Order: sequence, then structure tokens, then C-alpha cells
Amino acid sequence: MDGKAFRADFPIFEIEKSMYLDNAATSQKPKCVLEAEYGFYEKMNANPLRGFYPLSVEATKAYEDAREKVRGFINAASVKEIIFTRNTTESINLIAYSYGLNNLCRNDEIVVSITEHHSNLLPWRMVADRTGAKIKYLYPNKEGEFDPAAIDEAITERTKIAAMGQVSNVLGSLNPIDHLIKRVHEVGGVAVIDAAQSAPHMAIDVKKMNPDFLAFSGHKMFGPMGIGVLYGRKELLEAMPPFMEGGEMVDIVRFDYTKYSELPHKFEAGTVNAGGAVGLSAAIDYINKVGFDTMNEIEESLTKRAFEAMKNIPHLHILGGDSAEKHHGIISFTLDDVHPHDVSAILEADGIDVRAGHHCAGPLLEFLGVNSATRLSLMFYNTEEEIDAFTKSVASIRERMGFND
Amino acid sequence: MDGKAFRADFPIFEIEKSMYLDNAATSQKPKCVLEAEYGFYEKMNANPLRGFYPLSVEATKAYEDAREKVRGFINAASVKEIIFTRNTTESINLIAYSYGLNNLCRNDEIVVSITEHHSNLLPWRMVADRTGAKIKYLYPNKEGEFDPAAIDEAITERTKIAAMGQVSNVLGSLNPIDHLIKRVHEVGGVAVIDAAQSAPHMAIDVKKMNPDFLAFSGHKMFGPMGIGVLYGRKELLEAMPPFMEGGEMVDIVRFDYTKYSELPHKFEAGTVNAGGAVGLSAAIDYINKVGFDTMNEIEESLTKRAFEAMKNIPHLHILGGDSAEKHHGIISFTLDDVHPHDVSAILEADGIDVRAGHHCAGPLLEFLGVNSATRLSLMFYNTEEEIDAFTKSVASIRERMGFND
Amino acid sequence: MESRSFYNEILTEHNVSPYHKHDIENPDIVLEGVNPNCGDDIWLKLKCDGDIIADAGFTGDGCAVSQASADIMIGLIIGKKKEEALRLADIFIRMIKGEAREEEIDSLEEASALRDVAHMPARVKCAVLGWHTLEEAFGNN
Amino acid sequence: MESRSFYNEILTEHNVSPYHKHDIENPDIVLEGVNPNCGDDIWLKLKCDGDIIADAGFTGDGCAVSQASADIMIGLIIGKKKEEALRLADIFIRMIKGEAREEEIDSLEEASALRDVAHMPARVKCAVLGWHTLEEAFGNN
Ligand SMILES: Cc1ncc(COP(=O)(O)O)c(C=O)c1O
Ligand SMILES: Cc1ncc(COP(=O)(O)O)c(C=O)c1O
Repeated sequence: MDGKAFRADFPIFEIEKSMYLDNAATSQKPKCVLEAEYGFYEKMNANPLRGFYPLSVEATKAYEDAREKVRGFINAASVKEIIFTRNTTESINLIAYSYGLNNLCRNDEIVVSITEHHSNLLPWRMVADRTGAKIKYLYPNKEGEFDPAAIDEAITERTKIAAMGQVSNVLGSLNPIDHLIKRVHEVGGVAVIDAAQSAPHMAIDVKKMNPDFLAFSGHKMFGPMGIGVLYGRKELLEAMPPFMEGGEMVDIVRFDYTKYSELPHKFEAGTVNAGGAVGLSAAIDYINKVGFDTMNEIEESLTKRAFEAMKNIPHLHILGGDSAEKHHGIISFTLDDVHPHDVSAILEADGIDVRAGHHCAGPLLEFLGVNSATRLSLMFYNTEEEIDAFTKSVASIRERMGFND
Repeated sequence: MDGKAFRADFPIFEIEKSMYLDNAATSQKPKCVLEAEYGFYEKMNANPLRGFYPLSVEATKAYEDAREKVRGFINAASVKEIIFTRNTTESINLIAYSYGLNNLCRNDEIVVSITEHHSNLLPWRMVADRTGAKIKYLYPNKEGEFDPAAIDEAITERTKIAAMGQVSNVLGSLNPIDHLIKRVHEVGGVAVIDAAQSAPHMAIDVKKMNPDFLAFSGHKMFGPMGIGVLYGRKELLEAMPPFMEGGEMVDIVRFDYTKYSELPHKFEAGTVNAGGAVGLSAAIDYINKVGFDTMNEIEESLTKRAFEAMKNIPHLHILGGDSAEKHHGIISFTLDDVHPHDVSAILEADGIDVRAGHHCAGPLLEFLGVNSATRLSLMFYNTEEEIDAFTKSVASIRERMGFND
Repeated sequence: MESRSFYNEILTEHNVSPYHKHDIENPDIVLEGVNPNCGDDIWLKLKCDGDIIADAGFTGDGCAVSQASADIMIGLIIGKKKEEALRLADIFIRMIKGEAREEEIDSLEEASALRDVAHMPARVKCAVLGWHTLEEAFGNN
Repeated sequence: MESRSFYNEILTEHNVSPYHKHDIENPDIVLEGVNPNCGDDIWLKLKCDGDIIADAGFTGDGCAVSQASADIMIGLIIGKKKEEALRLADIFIRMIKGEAREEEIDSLEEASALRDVAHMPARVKCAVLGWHTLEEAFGNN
């Protein structure tokens, strides 16, 4: 079972013949997304939100329709809770600057899991550095699993913020965010969920999940670059000061007085990326058309195929979970004596695109005792042939690097 | 003399039949720009800067080539001085947060011209609010002209930052930035130049101009939305802390240690908008192909045509300069007894797209004693017929609103 | 080219010669309403006698749609009970959204002259500015 | 599918059995070099005798290209004058950029085995890591 049937939706596969297995870094874009963005500029390009003429009204409508599309995608209560940003990183920095710096002080604690991507870690260190709050790390076991009891213990009355990714971009593990959210709410803190790796693969329902903030990137879920999302609970967003200031986020500016716009515009300073939002909206339509069920079925089958083959390669060590089900399309690994950099270079020579490095998760790798790793990451448009070529190539590497097993 | 010959370059003009005269808000995009962005996703989409496989290397090269293109466009000394942002607003907020908050304190002064767009005003008010520094406004005369002596006087030993737009988005006036830059350097302060309205219309040479920071937006100069530029002097940028933190802007992250990347990456957190940068690069190619000389010749001729006709419409008052040469394609005006909002609505009913409101320049309008104004703003692709339709429609408005002159 | 008949006679008349654009002495409620889209800015001033709106006026600056709409609104609500005024505001706002029934629209009298604004999304905020401010003044919304 | 002959014998040998990957006692200069692209991280340790590089070694972790390149570099510079080492570093870096002349490349001896990296932009940083660190160690660049 694989994604051959969907490859025609993606123009790049007609042109580029390498096997793209670096999907956690960014996804490929279906034609409908590219055409939606192109179409925006071709048919209704104007600066949204300020003009009265039909073109600007249409541009505004396209942009706000995209917001409504995103709202529905994560089942938020209101479009006021959907803020367009550039990417996950900006979304989390917005929370850090506007919520973090203004609500934390000395002796407060920020609980962050050690598995986080730098984008859900460094902003919290910045907040800690500037407010005097303390960072407390949550550690999983070597399989990447968090003990609920450890979460209960780490989160205390001092915890003002708990930050965790829904799916780890290195281990592919699904984290116990529900537990974390419930626990941090018990002590009156807020939960920040990094959904960069989950949004492209699973339905998110913020009403059920109940995070205070949730962030994701368009480019990882078939949308264009330059557009991301921050979901925030309305009461919180309303109480927060703006992050960036400038045009489009103020109603009145006089010599010595400023009245900020209502949500969500208060947090969207300057000309918005309407073309990007329209592209993201088309990406959500595409996801809905294919369906997460279909995507997951393929992705699970491909993950299993890769995992089973990799298990049997001598000297290969998979980071994290001991079964395919725990990996959600992401399998990072090391190969004895061969630097991941060289692993990926040899794969590359064989026409296979994977990533090697620290995957923007330095502390996690330090915790796991590795300097870097090679990562395979799948999307539903991948094929069994690609997986087989990948595992065959990996199996040949040690010999090609001068080791006789 | 007009821009008919160039209209075929812009796909929107084939589809949209209204007359687009709101170019200061955002420009239309030539086909080559749309195709460049589309082509990026179709041929080389990957997350730049981290992958070793050819696709990612190509994506990185396309992104960095775009940076080099921008460097050449403004004649910066090094690509390290070119930071990609979302838009002018983010560029200026970056300076405000990273430079302003860290270099100013009580008793310092920020000199800002009252003609500024909110994006070059509110960030400075934020810095003033948080650091205790004082904002000092520079006032022009009613024609929008600044007296060099007043600049010399306003900027003192206390001045740490002087912020000014090169061209006003309301008055179309060219501001004496050279004088301001020289003066603020005499007292050891830095100059922040908002080039949002000038970059689409005139060659900028930062080596000659010698600003410390300069900001502009891609979408106003034929590029896509979601991509902007911050130029900063290398010594300053190097000494500044990062603004947003996360992936792609750090070299090493350990448990308790972070080493930031070198310029320009230190200021580009998270996945970059490579597609947007490639689009902006194509926009610069387009500008170079047409040439500012040709553009200016057309724009000056159209401005003159509009200005002369408007001068003869009873009850019409042009804001700012008393001759066409002082307007650089931007003519804002009021009509006695008719709200600008209604002016633009009637123009709209006649198929003409202009903007009415405060144009994100509240304090300037307050200074000029008007609540809002209607703005005509031109681009070289506009035509004499459009100008004539505009002036004819404006001339009919008072009667249509029930006034007998 | 000729304008769609959007600026009809009722609208331009209330704009050129508003009856209620003036200050109110010792008002009980004063509230500013702002439409950021175009900088419309009105101050609604209400004088109440128990539950009854005894007198009302507005000042400020805005487009013909916002001014005429506020002027017509005030003519309609003076002498009415607070609840009735809020009921009319609700109908008016629904009319502008294209959601009111014909007989409801009839009850708006002259204010029904603004119904065409429903087709002009960009002008909706101008038309409802006074009415929203009224709702806010009475602590609704 | 077979890999382009990028990992040639000289490279894999210096990687599998590096001669100079070891600590140096009481080094005069110690400098960390990092290649953020892949997390290569080497510590270059130099012992000087006046102007002469008396001994050198490196520790750390990195890809075969960075390790082999550092190992070959150290073999080349031990016993040489600081100036000569910097001259070789300059040639090496220009070779990797595809800008060195043939006779210059010849002077690099075994290090010339890395010349193909010039065609692999993504590996350039790995190849030059040790050499850049050397330049920095001597206060150049
Ligand atoms: C003079 C000036 N500065 C700044 C801006 C803000 O640009 P952006 O909205 O692209 O951030 C604009 C445009 O709206 C402008 O005209
Ligand atoms: C888990 C996780 N969080 C955050 C990010 C950052 O996303 P972006 O680079 O789009 O801001 C990524 C992707 O790189 C990620 O995998």
C-alpha cells in the first residue's frame, strides 16, 4: 500500500527524480495549492483589509476565508483565535514575547520537554533569561516516552507555562499532551503545543485538546512557505499586548494615543501574506479531499515497511520507539562508525533525499547521547519502491565506507 | 506617455477590468514573478539551509541568490547585511526590539518625523514606553517639507535613533534623509530609513545614502506578499542580539548553552520564505529590465496629468506639495463636504480603485487637520485613460452627493 | 459610467443636512464609536428618562453612510424605550447582513433606505457604526 | 545505483584510521571549530616551537569528510612554519572553491584527494572545517 495514486497531484514529481524522504522538513506542494496562490495574484491581488473597491474586498474575503478554513481545520471556537504568522517559530515567539515576558517573573517556572525542536525551546530560554523564571526540563525514557507521573511532579504551583510538541520531529513519538494540558491547567498555568509535526498528519480539535496556544506551519502541510498559524484562547489573546506594531493592527493613532485593533488583527502587523494564506487554505482543502484516514493508512504501512527492514540492518540503531507504530512516519537512526552526514551523502548519491544533523533538537540529541542522526520522514505520497531503495542503500553504506562487517 | 506597453506583463489586467490606482498599498505582480515563485515549488522545493541532497542545495542556492540580488539592488557591501523579513513592518520591529530595547534608556531621545507610516512610528513608541526614552517629532510645513535647520536642532546629543521615510505614503514627498542621516551620525546616533515607498520607484545605494538600517517590502515592488527586507550595517547587526529564536538561527544548542549563527541567519528564525524570496528576486530582475528611468518618465508624466486636472476641480484640496514634481506618483486630497470614504465609493462605482482613510499615518493627518483623505497612487503601468477617468469621476462627485456648486 | 444608485436621496439628504448632529447637554451616556476602515468616528450622546430615550444626538466625523445612518437612527429611537431601540438595532444590523425579514425591515421606516448596503461589504461597518455604538452604550454586545 | 566516487580510498582510510585524532599534552593553542550544517565539531590542538608547529592533533566528532580532511591537514602541517601552514590552508580552501591552480593543488599532496568536494556545495563546509579552524587559531580571518 503506497501513495502512487497521488503523485500526479504534485508537479515536482514530474520534474525531480530523486526520492524525497525529508518530509518532516517541508512537504511538497500539490498543484491546487500552487494554482491557488498564483490565482490570488492573478485575479484579486490588492492589499487586504483597507480598500473599499471590489478587488480589495475580494482580497480581504479570500484572506478571511482562509482564516475561517484554518478555524474549521482545528475546530477553534472563533476566527478571532486564529492568527496568521510566518511559521511555527514566529507563532511561538509571539507567545513568548507577548505572553511570556508579560506574565512571568522570578521564581516562576517554565516546563519544557527535552524533546522539543529549538523553536519550542529557545523562545522559552529567552523568556527565562529576561524574567528570571526557571526552565525545568521534562525527560522521556530512551524510547522517547514520558511518564505521566513525572509530568505531574514536574508541573507545580510555580509552573506558568508548559510547552510540548505533539509529535517529535526526531523520534516521531506522540507525546502525552492531553495529560500535560490537564495538569498545567490544574495549577493555573498555560499549555503551549507545537503542532508543526502533527498538523500535517492528524486531525486536531482544539476544543477537545484544550491547549491555550497551538502553533503550526503551512509549508509542512502542503501549503506555501511564509505562512503559519498561531491558535490562542480568546481570553488570553485579548489580554495580551501586541507583539509587532505598525500598520493594520491599530484602529486609531493620535499623537499620544493608540487604540489597537480587535483580534485577530491586533497580532498581524503590516501587510499580511494573503497569497500565502490562500495557498494554505487550498492545502487544507487538499488534506480534506484525500483525508487523514487514507493518508495515515499509507503512512503507517510505509513506516512499517521501513522500520522492519531497518531493524535487520546490522549496526543500525533507531532512535526512540521499538515498534513502527510509535514513529508516525519519522525514523531517525545512527549507523555505527559512520557519521550521519556521510550516511545521507551516500543516500544522496543513490538519489535519496533525507536529512542528517541535529534536526534543531540539540538538547534531545545530547540527552540521547548522539551528536547527530539521519532521519527518514514519510508522507502519504511516498512509495514502496522509495522505501526499498532507501533501505537497500542504507544496508550498503558501511561497506562503501571501508568497514568490513 | 503612459504604461500601455507594459500592461501585458501583468496577468491581472487581462482579468480585472477596474482601474487600479492604489499602487502605494501594493503593486500588481508581473507574470515573471508569479512564475518564478511557482517554479521554485515545482522544481526545487525543499527546506533550504539544512539538507545536503541536491534539491535542498538548489533551494538554498535559490534563496541565497535572491539575497545577493537584493544586495546588488541596494548596493550593500555584503549579503550579511541583507535580512529577509515578512515586510517593512517586521523589519522595523526587528530593529526596535533588537537594537532599540537594548541600546536606549531614560533620557535618550528618538527623533521621528510626524509624516511616518504607523510602521515607522509605533515600534518607536513601544521602545520609548519600555525604555523611558523620549519621542521627539519632526514637523514639516504644510507642504510636507522639512527645514534642515529644524532637523539639526531636533537631533541632539541625546538622540540615539532618528527614523524617517524616504517617500511619504500620503504626501508623496521626498524627505531630506541625507541630511537627517548626516546629522544623526554627527551625534553618534543611528538612522532608520523606511524605504517602503521609495524602493519601487528609485535606485537606492546604501553606500552613498549611508543609513544604519533601511527597510522595504517585496509586495510594493512587484514581488509577492510575505517577503520583506531589512538592510543593516554589519557592525550593528553583529552586535545585536537575535530577535526571534528557534530553528535555523543557531549553530549549537546544548542544555545550557546556545551559539547563534552568523549573519544574516541569526535574524532569520524558522523555515524561511524561500518561495517569496525567489519571487522578489524576479521582481528585481523585472525592475532592472524596465529600468527606473523608463518607469519614472511615465510616472512623472502621469502624475503631472493628474495633478494639473485636479488643481482645476473646485472644492478639491491636494495635501502636500504645490507642484506635480513634489508628489512622486502619490496625490492625496480632500473634497469639501464629502467624506473621502464616499469619494472612493463613488470612484469605485465608476470602476476606479483608490484608497480612502488615514493611510496608516494618523499623526500626520492630525497635524494636517484632516481626519482622512482619498489617495491616488500611480505605477508606470497605469495609463492616461485611467487618469482621465479618475479626474472626470472626481469632478462629478459633489453633484452626485447632493451639493449644487 | 454611472454610479450604482447607492447614494439615494434619503441618504444624501440626511448626510447633507443631518437633523440630529449636535451636542446634548448633560447627557447620561456618551460613547465613541470608531470604524477603523475609514476613520469614521462618532460620539453618541444619550439623555434618558428612566427607560425612555428622552433625547439624543451625535457629533464627530464620518462618511455619508455612517452619518446618515446615525442621523436616521437617532430620529427613530428618540422617545422610544431602551428595549425597543435595541430591538430596532438588532433588526437594522440583520438587514445589513441580509438576514432580516421584509416586515421587520418595514418597521425600520426611513432606515430601510440603507438596505442596499447589504451588497457592499466594505460599507457595512459604516452603516452599522451608530447602531453598534447604541448597543454598546446600553451594555449589550 | 552506485555512489559517485566521492568517498575515495584516501578519504575513507583517513576516516576509518585517523593518524592524528588524539589529544596533545599542554597544547599552546586549542580552538573549537563547528560546522552547523551537520553538527561537525572538532577541537584543534597545536603545540608550537617558536614559529614551527611542533605537534598537532584533533578530537571531536564529525563526518568522514571533516575528519579525513582534518587528519590529512595535520599530517601536512606538523613540522611546518605557521606561515607555510597558512599558505597551504589558503590553497586548500581555494581548491575547494574550485579556484586553485594545478601546481598549487599538487603542493597539497594527499589533501588533493578532497578536490572533488568542490562539486558538492553541501560538503564544502565539512572539508574546510579543520583548515578554517587553523586559520582562526593563528588569528587570521
Ligand atoms: C511608508 C510606508 N512604510 C511602511 C509601510 C508598511 O509596509 P508593510 O505593510 O509592507 O509592512 C508602508 C505600506 O503600507 C508604507 O507606505
Ligand atoms: C516539531 C517542530 N517544531 C517547530 C518547527 C519549526 O517550524 P518552522 O521552521 O516552520 O517555524 C519544526 C520544523 O522545523 C518542527 O519539526
